[in-house]
Amino acid sequence: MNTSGDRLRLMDISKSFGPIQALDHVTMTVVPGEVHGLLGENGAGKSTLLRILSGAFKPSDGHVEVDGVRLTSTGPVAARRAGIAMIHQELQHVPELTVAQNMFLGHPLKTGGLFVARRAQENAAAEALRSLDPTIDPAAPIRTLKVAQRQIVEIARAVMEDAKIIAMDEPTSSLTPAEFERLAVLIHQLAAKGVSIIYVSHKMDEVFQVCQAATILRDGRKVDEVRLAETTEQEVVARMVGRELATAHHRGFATDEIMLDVRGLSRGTAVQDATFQLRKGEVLGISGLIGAGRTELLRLLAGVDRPDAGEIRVEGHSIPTGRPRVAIAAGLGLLPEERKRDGIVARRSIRSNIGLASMKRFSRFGFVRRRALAAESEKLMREMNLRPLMIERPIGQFSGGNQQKAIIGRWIAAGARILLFDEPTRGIDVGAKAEIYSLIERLAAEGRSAIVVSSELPEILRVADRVLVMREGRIAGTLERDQLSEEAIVALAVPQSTDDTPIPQSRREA
Amino acid sequence: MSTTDGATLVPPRRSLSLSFGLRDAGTLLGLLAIVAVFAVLTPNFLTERNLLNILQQSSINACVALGMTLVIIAGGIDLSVGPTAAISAIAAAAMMIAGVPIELAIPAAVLLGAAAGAVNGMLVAYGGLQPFIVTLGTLSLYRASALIYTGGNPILGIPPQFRALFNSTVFGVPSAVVIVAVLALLVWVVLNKTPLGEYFLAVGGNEEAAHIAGVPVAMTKIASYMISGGLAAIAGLILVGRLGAADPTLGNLWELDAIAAAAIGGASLMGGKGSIVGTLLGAIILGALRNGLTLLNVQAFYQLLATGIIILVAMLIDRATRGRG
Amino acid sequence: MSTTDGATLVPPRRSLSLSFGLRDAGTLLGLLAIVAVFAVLTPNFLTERNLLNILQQSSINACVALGMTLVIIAGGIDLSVGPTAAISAIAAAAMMIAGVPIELAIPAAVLLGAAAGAVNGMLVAYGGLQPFIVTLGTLSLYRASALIYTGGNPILGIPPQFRALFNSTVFGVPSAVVIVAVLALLVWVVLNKTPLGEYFLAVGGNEEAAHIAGVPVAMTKIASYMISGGLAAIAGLILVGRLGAADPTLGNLWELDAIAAAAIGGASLMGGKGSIVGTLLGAIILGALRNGLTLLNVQAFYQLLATGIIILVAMLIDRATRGRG
Amino acid sequence: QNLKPLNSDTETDRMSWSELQSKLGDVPKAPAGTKIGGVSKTLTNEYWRALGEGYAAYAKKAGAEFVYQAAQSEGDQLGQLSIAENLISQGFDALLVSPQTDSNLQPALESAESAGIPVINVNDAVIPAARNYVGNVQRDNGVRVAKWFLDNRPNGGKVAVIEGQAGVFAAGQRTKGFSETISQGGKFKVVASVPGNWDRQVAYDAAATILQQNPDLVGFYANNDGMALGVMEAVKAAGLKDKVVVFGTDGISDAYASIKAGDLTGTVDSFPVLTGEVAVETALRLIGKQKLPRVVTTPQALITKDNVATYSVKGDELRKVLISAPAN
Ligand SMILES: Nc1ncnc2c1ncn2[C@@H]1O[C@H](COP(=O)(O)OP(=O)(O)OP(=O)(O)O)[C@@H](O)[C@H]1O
Ligand SMILES: Nc1ncnc2c1ncn2[C@@H]1O[C@H](COP(=O)(O)OP(=O)(O)OP(=O)(O)O)[C@@H](O)[C@H]1O
Ligand SMILES: [Mg+2]
Ligand SMILES: [Mg+2]
Repeated sequence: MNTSGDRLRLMDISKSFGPIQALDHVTMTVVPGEVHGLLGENGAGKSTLLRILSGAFKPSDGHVEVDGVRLTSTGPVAARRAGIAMIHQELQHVPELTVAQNMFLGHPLKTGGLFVARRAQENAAAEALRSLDPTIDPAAPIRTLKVAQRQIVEIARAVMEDAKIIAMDEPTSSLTPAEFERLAVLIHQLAAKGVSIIYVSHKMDEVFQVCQAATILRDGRKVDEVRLAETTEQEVVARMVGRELATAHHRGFATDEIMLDVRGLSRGTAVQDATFQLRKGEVLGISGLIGAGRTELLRLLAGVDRPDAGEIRVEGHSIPTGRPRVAIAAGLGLLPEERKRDGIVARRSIRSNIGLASMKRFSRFGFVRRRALAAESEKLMREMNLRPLMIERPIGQFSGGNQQKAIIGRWIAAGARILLFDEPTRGIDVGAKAEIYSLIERLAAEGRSAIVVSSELPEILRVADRVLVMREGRIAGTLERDQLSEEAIVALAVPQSTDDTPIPQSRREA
Repeated sequence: MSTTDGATLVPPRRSLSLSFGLRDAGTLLGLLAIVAVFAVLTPNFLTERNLLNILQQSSINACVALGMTLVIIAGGIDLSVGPTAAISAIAAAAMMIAGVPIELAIPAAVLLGAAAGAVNGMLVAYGGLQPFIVTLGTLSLYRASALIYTGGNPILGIPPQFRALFNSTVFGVPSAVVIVAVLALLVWVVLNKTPLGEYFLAVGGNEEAAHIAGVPVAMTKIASYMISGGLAAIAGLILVGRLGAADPTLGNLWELDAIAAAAIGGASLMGGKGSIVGTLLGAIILGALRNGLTLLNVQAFYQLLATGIIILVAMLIDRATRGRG
Repeated sequence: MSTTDGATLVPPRRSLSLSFGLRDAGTLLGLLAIVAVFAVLTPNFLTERNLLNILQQSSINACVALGMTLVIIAGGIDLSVGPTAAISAIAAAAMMIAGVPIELAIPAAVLLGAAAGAVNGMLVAYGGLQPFIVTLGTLSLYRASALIYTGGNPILGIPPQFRALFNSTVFGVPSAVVIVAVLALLVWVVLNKTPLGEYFLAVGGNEEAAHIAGVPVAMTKIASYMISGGLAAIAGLILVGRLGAADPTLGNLWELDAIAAAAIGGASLMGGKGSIVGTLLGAIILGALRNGLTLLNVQAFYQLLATGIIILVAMLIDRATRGRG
Repeated sequence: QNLKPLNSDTETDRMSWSELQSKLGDVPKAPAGTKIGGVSKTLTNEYWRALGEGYAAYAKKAGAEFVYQAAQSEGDQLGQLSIAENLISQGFDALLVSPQTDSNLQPALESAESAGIPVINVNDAVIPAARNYVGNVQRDNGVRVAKWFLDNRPNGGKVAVIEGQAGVFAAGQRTKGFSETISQGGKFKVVASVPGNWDRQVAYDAAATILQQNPDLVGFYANNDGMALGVMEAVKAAGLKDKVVVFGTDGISDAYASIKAGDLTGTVDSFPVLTGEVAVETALRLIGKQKLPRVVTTPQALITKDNVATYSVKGDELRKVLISAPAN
């Protein structure tokens, strides 16, 4: 029956959202035990394809075959029954339920055929989490977890399901290299057992490390399928974006003028006694392991959380803490780590989302200058290559990467002089990443300053003039540009007392 | 120059089409369905005079519902509109009888309504309480204040000039309708053209994101309740003008009608979504329903039955025309 | 790599602590504050007899509020509980008078309530309408059905055995209290121990996530309304037992009290959050409030005032004890 | 013994308020410490406050302690029941109740009776098992207004009724009395009979719509005065004040004022203060173990511009007026 031996066949899949043709007759096959990459720019249609596979969307055309059998019914339950599990790009959790309950949602373990076997679920969840992150408490409500931990839960959930096919949509977007390494081991084990995996990532080094083959999408069409052993990163990227990407090198614009002076900033154990300065035109990188307190530090600077102690001075003037509006007026702007929860107003247009922080600038006599805002939004989004370039469309309908571009646009429009980027290129494609790096450089050249928190070491090395390394809430050290190396950062980031934390391997340069 | 990328650029739609979108068309269809049915059943329904009558009868609910829509869009709910209207109406009446000139009594009453709204808003924004509970509490509180102040008796002796203000006609249109139309236009402008409107939509759509983006979340919420309170006060004054008495029980169950109008008009009680045009249509749907049933002299029990069925059917028609949206 | 095994695994917390959390402690504190105040003001308040009295008077609202809590948790709202109780009560009364044995009439009436709930649920889940509008519509519809069927007159002549069922005491505790306590336990088990309970929380907390995870979203919503309808029916039967008559206007305003109890108990009207223990405490808070104010012989207007103030203050106390959470 | 379900309008075991003294003799003196409780529907309507005034005045005169409570809103059935139960548990000697519905106070009635506390149903909804009822004949309200039309508008014409809340006993009876009486002779036609929910605003809107459809209407009958005053405003706004008459029910002070001012045509006054006094008198007689008929009827009268001055009196004065007037 299954003569070809294909585990999965996506046949001629098309999908449109109103006027947008997200997928245009895409066909793709995966054999058992294969790890198959799915590559493409933001908005290329990767997530849409996987969501059709997992039954979250109905295709407008085409069908799915598993082991040669065509899936007749659609929907998440049918997909799961067919042996398909999925790690979603936009983490979909029920905040009030526990980790274990979220992992077993929709197919709970039962006792007595009637009740949820909580203990058994928690034990199974702990088991599934063990190899990824054993510190996650399966009984904790998932809202108390940080993004990275939630992403690990999402991975563990999919892996736990004993599926034949696992679709992973940017599973490591919030993870550090250390966690990726653990996932890579897991993927190898699964593949060895014959599980087929579709792997979506914008991190080329990861794709080359775990995948054997890759399908490349551009604007909803399949443009190529490649064996990764027979090609190079440059070639793949060129197929993805349709042109060669110039590799750029770091350029510094730091001056001697102090823009931001932070003294003794503390909040609980998350951030303790943070003291540092940021100069005009400087790009300050902040590195550290998960939970090192980087996000919390940025939130304190942006006035989102109130510090227990400490002082923030902008251009020599002390500003009141704990109030976003004050911080924004002083020229600070936060690009949050959790885009969906903290960044976007999903129903509102790209234009509205961009204008939200700069209503003063874009209003006159009490009215919003819609035209001016639209013009500015369009200009910014054209520069950042928003796809599709429709600024009146609700932001919720854009791909993750494109949403990120709009939020960056928000702060540029607001004229922020100190930009606080928390994982700025999370979920952003290689082309756009390069654009964002040059954007950050352009901002620096214009005399703005930036703090860039990133878990991607290559990214930090690429953009930062200087790097602060945080460890367990404290600033463990500062590395000047000439001292910068992955090894130096890792050495500062990892707690000295315990040596059982795995040292992330050096990764290929992007 | 736009050939640089393949993406097609759709020109920004005009703002009018944005504010009278598919959703409002659905509501309009629901209204037309109801009008058609009544027009067939009773010849008096489609006369100019009766249509004006419907508008007049819908005007008070529409006025309250305008404010309710803003509150709902900003993620809240205001159950206290009726009692807010009552205290404002009583204050105006008491002032006028005490000799305060009309042109002073009216703004004072509207301010009182806004102040009552501010109390709601502050309890929600600073007290961190759920809007439903807060306004359920102030619903009792404000009503009790009205009853205690008046001893339960209506205040009579409203000056004729005041009544004339609300009972005259402008080019044949009842002044109440004109007033509410003007207010609706103002609220529409606030929602669609001003920063505050953006803030309402943002706070109701994603409060955390709005906070981080520097939106003054607390002030935005308070503003929505203040506008709601002010509009409830105006509705109360219109009613006093019409009835010639400020009754402390005035505004009973207004909250239900106003929420229904907003919801029929497409406002989501989860916040972040709502339309001024839709709300007006919603209020007119409810008004037309009552008017038509009265014209048909439907017996009380069957009026109740018809109200329930017609609301559901109108909503299903609306839904069907919009598709799954 | 395998050095990770050395990491300590945090032991899963017990489920009990999860279901009587900080939030419920806050509500309890609110209740205790109210009890303390009344105990000081009137000696009659803290007698055993009066406390039982309070429980009995709270039992019907508690019963309705249990179902309301589930609906709210699942992201809905049920305004039609009162009329649902009325049609069920009337059906039971009519059947018993027609000679249907009690043990048949009771389950039939409860099923009718659940069916009324199913209609709500299907209009929400399949019709895609907003819960507020749907249940506002059926509120009229069901009430009208009750009035039309009875011609507006109460049904008298309820068999004494039926009344005895709901008017007896069990070890000195009124049977209504016992029945509602048992129902509360059942609902607690459903919410906290069964897949359905998780589905309620999931659908209300994040419908999209629930759908993706394969939760039968439509069925879950319908189930919440059916349980709410069934519990409203039982509340109606308890009331018929107490009153000895099935009145078509029975259940007037129940929805407000039930929503208030749930909200005081910590249910979020945005869905995804709520507590059975909290709701029970909420119902008792409302019952104690009424009881205490009557014992103090507070005049009606001032009762209204006190109700408003006490609800707000209790909520602020609750909020303050929980901190910024 | 088992009582047959009470219909206060048709019950034969009845006596007029004016006969109490002559048939039963003096009111027994209240024992020291007598506590009488009143449970009203709502205090937001003047009618119920006036009833309470009558209660309190008579209780004070008789040296009894009196407590008057009311539900927080009209239609709050369980709240009213709680109030009644709480009063019973406090050891009152008699309870005067005006129930929201025919059945919502039944448990209170039962526990009071088992505790030997007399319960008197005062007006409005009628508890079928009530042993004692004080009040007027609800149906008679409508009949009186209908008779006015038959007497004063010999040519007949179109009339309309604004009803109270759907399903409420008093509203149904008053409407029925009016409609059935006025239809006799066939000259009048009730062109509309629609709910006004006891609400001035709703009544105004309904009246405006009816007038617009029937500009030749000759009159309105509203189930209470608040609604009638709303209707009156609608009539004035339609410019039909000279052609359309408006009648209310209850006889609240605003209605009197309106009649005097020449607006409202009339109201059926059921003399709430006096009714309250009679109710307490009945309670004291019951506490004093006198045997009373099941229904004690209280007076009512159609007040129009012609007799409004006569009835604008209080206390003993009013009693004299009523006793001397025929058919009260
Ligand atoms: N729910 C939706 N409604 C409307 N349009 C949508 C929706 N989801 C996706 N799209 C559109 O479909 C296209 C493909 O989006 P998709 O999310 O599949 O891209 P992607 O390749 O996963 O991008 P990214 O790398 O940014 O995650 C985009 O143009 C997007 O705007
Ligand atoms: N809401 C919260 N409640 C309690 N503790 C918190 C909260 N948020 C963060 N923390 C604690 O603060 C510390 C720093 O977390 P933070 O999110 O700032 O780290 P991070 O370096 O940005 O990590 P990540 O890579 O996960 O974003 C963590 O130890 C965490 O336990
Ligand atoms: Mg994607
Ligand atoms: Mg972080």
